[in-house]
Amino acid sequence: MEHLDTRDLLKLYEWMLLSRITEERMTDYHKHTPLPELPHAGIGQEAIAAGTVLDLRIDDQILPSLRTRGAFIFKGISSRTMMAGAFAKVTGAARGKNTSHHMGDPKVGVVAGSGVVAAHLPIAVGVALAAKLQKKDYVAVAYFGDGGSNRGDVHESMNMAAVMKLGVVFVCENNGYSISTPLDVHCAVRDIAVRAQGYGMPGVVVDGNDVLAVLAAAREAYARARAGEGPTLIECKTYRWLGHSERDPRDLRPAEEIAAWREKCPIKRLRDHLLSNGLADEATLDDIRAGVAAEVDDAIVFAEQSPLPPPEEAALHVYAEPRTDR
Amino acid sequence: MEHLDTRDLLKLYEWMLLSRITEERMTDYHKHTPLPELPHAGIGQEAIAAGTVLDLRIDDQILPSLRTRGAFIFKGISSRTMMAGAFAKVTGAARGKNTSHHMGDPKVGVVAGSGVVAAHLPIAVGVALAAKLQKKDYVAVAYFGDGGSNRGDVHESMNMAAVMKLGVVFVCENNGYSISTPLDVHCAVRDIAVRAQGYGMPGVVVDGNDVLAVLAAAREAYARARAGEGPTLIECKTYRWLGHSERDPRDLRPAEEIAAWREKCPIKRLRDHLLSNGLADEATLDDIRAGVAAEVDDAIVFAEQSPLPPPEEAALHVYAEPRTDR
Amino acid sequence: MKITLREAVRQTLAEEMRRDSRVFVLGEDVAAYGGTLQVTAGLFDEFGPDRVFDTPLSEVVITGAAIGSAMMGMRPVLEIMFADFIPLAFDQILNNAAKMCYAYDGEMSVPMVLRAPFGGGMRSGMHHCQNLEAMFAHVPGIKVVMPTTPEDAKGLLLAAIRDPNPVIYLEHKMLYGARGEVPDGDHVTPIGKAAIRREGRDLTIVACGALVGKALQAAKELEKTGVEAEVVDLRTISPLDKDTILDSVIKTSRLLVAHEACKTGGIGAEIAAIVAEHAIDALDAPIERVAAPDCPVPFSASLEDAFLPQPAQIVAQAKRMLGRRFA
Amino acid sequence: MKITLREAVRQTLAEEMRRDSRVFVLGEDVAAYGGTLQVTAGLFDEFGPDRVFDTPLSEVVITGAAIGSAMMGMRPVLEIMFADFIPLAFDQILNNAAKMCYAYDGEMSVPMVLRAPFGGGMRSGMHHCQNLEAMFAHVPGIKVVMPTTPEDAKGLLLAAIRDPNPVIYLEHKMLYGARGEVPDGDHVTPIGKAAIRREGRDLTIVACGALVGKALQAAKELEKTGVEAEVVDLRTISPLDKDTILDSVIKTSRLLVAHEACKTGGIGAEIAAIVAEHAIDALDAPIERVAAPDCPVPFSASLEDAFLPQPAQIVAQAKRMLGRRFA
Ligand SMILES: Cc1ncc(C[n+]2csc(CCOP(=O)(O)OP(=O)(O)O)c2C)c(N)n1
Ligand SMILES: Cc1ncc(C[n+]2csc(CCOP(=O)(O)OP(=O)(O)O)c2C)c(N)n1
Ligand SMILES: [Mg+2]
Ligand SMILES: [Mg+2]
Repeated sequence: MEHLDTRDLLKLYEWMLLSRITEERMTDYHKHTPLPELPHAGIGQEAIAAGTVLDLRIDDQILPSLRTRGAFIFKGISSRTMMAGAFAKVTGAARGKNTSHHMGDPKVGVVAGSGVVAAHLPIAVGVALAAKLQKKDYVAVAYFGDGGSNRGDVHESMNMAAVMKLGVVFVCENNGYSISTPLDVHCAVRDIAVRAQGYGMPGVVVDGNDVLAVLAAAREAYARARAGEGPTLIECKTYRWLGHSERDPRDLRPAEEIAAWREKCPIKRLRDHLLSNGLADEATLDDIRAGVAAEVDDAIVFAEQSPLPPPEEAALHVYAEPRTDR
Repeated sequence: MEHLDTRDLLKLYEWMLLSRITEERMTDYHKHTPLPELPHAGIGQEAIAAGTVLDLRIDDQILPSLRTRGAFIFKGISSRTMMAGAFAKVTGAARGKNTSHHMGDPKVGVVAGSGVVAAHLPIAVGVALAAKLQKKDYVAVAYFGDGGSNRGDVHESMNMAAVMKLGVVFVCENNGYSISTPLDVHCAVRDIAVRAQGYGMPGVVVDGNDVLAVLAAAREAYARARAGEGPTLIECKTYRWLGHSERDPRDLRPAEEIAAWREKCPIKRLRDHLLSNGLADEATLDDIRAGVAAEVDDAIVFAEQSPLPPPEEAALHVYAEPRTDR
Repeated sequence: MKITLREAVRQTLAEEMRRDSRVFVLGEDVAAYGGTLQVTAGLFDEFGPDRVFDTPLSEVVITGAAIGSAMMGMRPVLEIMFADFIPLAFDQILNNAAKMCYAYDGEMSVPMVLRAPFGGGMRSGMHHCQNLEAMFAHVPGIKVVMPTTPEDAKGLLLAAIRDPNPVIYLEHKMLYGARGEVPDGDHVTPIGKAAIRREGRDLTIVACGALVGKALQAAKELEKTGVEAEVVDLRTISPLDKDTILDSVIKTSRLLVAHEACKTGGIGAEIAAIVAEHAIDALDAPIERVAAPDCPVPFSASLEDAFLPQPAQIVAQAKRMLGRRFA
Repeated sequence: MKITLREAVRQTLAEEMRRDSRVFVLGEDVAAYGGTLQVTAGLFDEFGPDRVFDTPLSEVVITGAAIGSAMMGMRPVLEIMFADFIPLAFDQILNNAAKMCYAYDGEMSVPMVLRAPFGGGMRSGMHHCQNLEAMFAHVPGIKVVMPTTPEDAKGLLLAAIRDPNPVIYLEHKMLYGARGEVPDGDHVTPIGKAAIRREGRDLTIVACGALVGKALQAAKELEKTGVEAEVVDLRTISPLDKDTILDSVIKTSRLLVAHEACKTGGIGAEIAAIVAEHAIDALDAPIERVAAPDCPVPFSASLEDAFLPQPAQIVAQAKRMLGRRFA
């Protein structure tokens, strides 16, 4: 791929590890000391966030799903903030008012999501509409799952974005399940991407565990979006290694299926690529891992040591005060 | 087409005329004495209702749109009831509580609709679900427009019907406009039917002004539905001759476009077919028209002479009383 | 010069669009067609397709698009063709628009306006006539206004567009033709302030929407029997102007609330509750509500007229309340 | 034997499914998975995929499918995973389910049940904790119930399934583990009947959902200071049991309403309004409401605990009310 130097590859590697280790540590932690924020780990799916965020500018806006933990961090939310959010501390999202799952930060281009699956897609359309009306070329990247793809909001959003040629990039993280419900029970087609044709926009299927494939598809989609040519649907085939959440009463997925997908680890895949092409040596990669682990450790300490929000703040900021600056 | 004898053809002819004359009389009437029910005439689109209803049984259920006036009558609602409904008389729909536009009648398999465009499609899914659970083979036929096709309800309904293989036949009356908004402003594809692929169901495009083409497509769709093979989307290309309603402040459509479509009158087309193939003579067809006109005249007199509903009934029947029979 | 409420909305939109380039109008058939009820007629000609445009028939996404664009600094004014369709987008309003500011602990706001015609009297049947304001008033994070005069139509619309929060702006269909003077220039009616439309000492009638006019008719009727009713026009449904309501009730000792929404759970309940909490000692009669029955809006004129609360009911109820005079 | 409320719902579903072959269960992940909160666990094993099945993540169509199948003679019991998602299907409920009977002038009915967990206390954030019952209570044509004991969970569920009208059946998440005896057999709790959970002469506390238990705690606390509070558990939110409420208030002369929904426009407003209309002369104190502030539900424990109405607030408010004793 053009314009992809080793530095970028190492960044992707670092990012995916950061997401992985963050979620591993959260789920481990949760096993002994339940976190207020129930982990819904995206372990195994890290390539999607990494591949789609790499090319983004600070003014581009992402609208992650519950599963897209990495995207928040890659876009610029610090590990400390993220972790403190999961611990529901005052140093976390919105001073403890919001979860880290759905937090937003206008400074880094993360738009707060909704606990209502796929209800952020219409917001993404609005973000891209604003860009168009402001004659700017920032893009809106909206992530959603295969389960969420069946919500009416998705249909309305894709249609409106397509007909108005808005710069929305729809990223479907198709991990084959909506909680316990397999794709073939909730949807009669194998590729969500075919739906793009019904809106007159490109729909592509990529291997969601191949960060370079994701990146290539995202790059093309962003170019289209910035050029005013409209939205793209990128369907990333992937799999979550863990249950839907850490409170999953049962995991009905076949053990062999889980095992087979664990083999397709996106991080290992990039590591192998880096090593076999001589782009990095083991020591470099191990250093990266150590750095990431230290960052996550620090975030956990930070989160643990941060105080809970003061109770008297509970009902503050329901309404915005009139401002003159906007 | 198999199993289509002249009697059926004449019935189609009679039906389309009945719909046409009913709506012509309503709109004419409205010009001098405004009807309580604002006419939204489907004049020019009669072949869709006629072609889709012909093969239906009494236990099949239709869910018409605002524009599918004919379907009500063909399925068994009397002209008198329909007209009295438009006049908001006690002899009309639900003793004057409901409009004729959205009335239902369980005796003849008409399900009451919603004034909320396309909100009846989820109900159609439920009707077909009931058939499946009851191990019966009645079908649900849901009509909607090109504008309505962009509602989220349509997406959710098609997906669920397809994945559960429910006997819903989705009939899209694509007349190219959603009130004043042309198709290319509200939707980036020309054929709504392509969306069927995104749900894994057949989607066909037919000439909606050719009643025989509509009938053929419906016949195939009903066979599939009754066989438990799932839903079909039939897109009927058509055009409404009049404005969106009789209160249209302006009609922005090009005059030549309207004129060109008036040439494609579905009734004239069937008449020509009958005459040129020697299936009927002018006298027979004129007799049919006279009979239909008499029926509509009678309905208007009936509607005029019927009383308004007694005011004390206004708040009755908000809740159903417990019944033992169901 | 007197203009209609419809015209006041239209002119105010135009004025504010001239003043603030971030303001734009979107909705179904709002552009060249001018809106089903012609409220946006002419705007497209003046402002063109970047400022006034038609959307697909997709209430969820158009509401979301208003929210998202507001978050990015625009000032959308969205028309939902009839208020009955707002429930389609209720999740967007309740779970996105209303919660965004809080979800960012005040670091974000959603300065959007959702305009919608509502209310009965046009014989348009149960899906085009509803009064749903009480549901919106139970949603913290949004504001709800309901002008009844052309002057307030302007003043509240300016306030709504300039408010950093999401505002639902409800236009009663039967009031579109109401005429009145409209001040020139920057005439803002503050959100959260009721108006006393008629002073009186015997009884307070708090009303909103179409019931304000009916309450004034009733007050005239009552005047003939020597009863002086004070009529309070809520203007803002959320947040309620408690002070004006309480002051009036403390003065008159009697409260009747009149609204077109069905009685149970209507905004009248909240008003009654506020008074029963803060001014119960001042009351000389039970708090009464004149409202529609708990029933969908019927289609036929004979039924709809029976369904809609009428001045005569207000008069009769007021007389019953005053008959008690047990102060 | 005592069982939990969760178990009572589950067992009752099974019993009614055995009795009536028209009853079936649908929803997201309700089949083999047993529902996110495990309320339908085991039903799939007993009844198989024709009676218990998973749907797509599509709240609108699954609600519509329940309505449509109910109209065709089935008895759907739909689970919406969290009540916060009901607004997605609000149009289906308000404009279809609730209006069908009226739209056919009584010739049609929609015997469906929509079950949903709701309420705060689980630290699940603003989109998974809401108390939206007051909005549903403003919709004529549907009924709304809210059991607080395993016994009523059974009784109200049987009543709901057998009711010819659409019923929203709300299960407070913090009550799933509440234990109690459940009568065998056909134990029906009539819809529209409140229960007096504790008798008292000094003050009436009308509560619903999680606030019933908190009100009982408060009553115990008050007892220590010699105050006897009567605690009324609404059980049914719509239609309200006016008689039980009024009788109690007439007896005690004081009314405090407690609910977890935010205060403005909550069901407490309607209760206050009913009492202010029908029993104002009986009151010796203002009508007070203990409710959540007008605010989304915060995530963090320290904030959520401050947000949720607590027994101490009821106690303090009750004392203030009794301090007035101006009878
Ligand atoms: C509208 C709505 N319905 C249901 C839920 C509960 N829920 C949360 S995640 C989820 C499954 C989502 O599946 P998918 O979209 O495939 O995303 P994944 O979890 O696989 O990443 C469900 C049903 C919700 N949050 N919102
Ligand atoms: C949800 C909703 N939005 C808007 C309207 C107002 N409305 C009624 S018909 C219509 C246009 C429908 O266009 P289409 O679906 O193409 O049907 P047609 O009128 O062309 O037959 C609109 C916008 C409505 N009734 N419901
Ligand atoms: Mg998934
Ligand atoms: Mg059309």
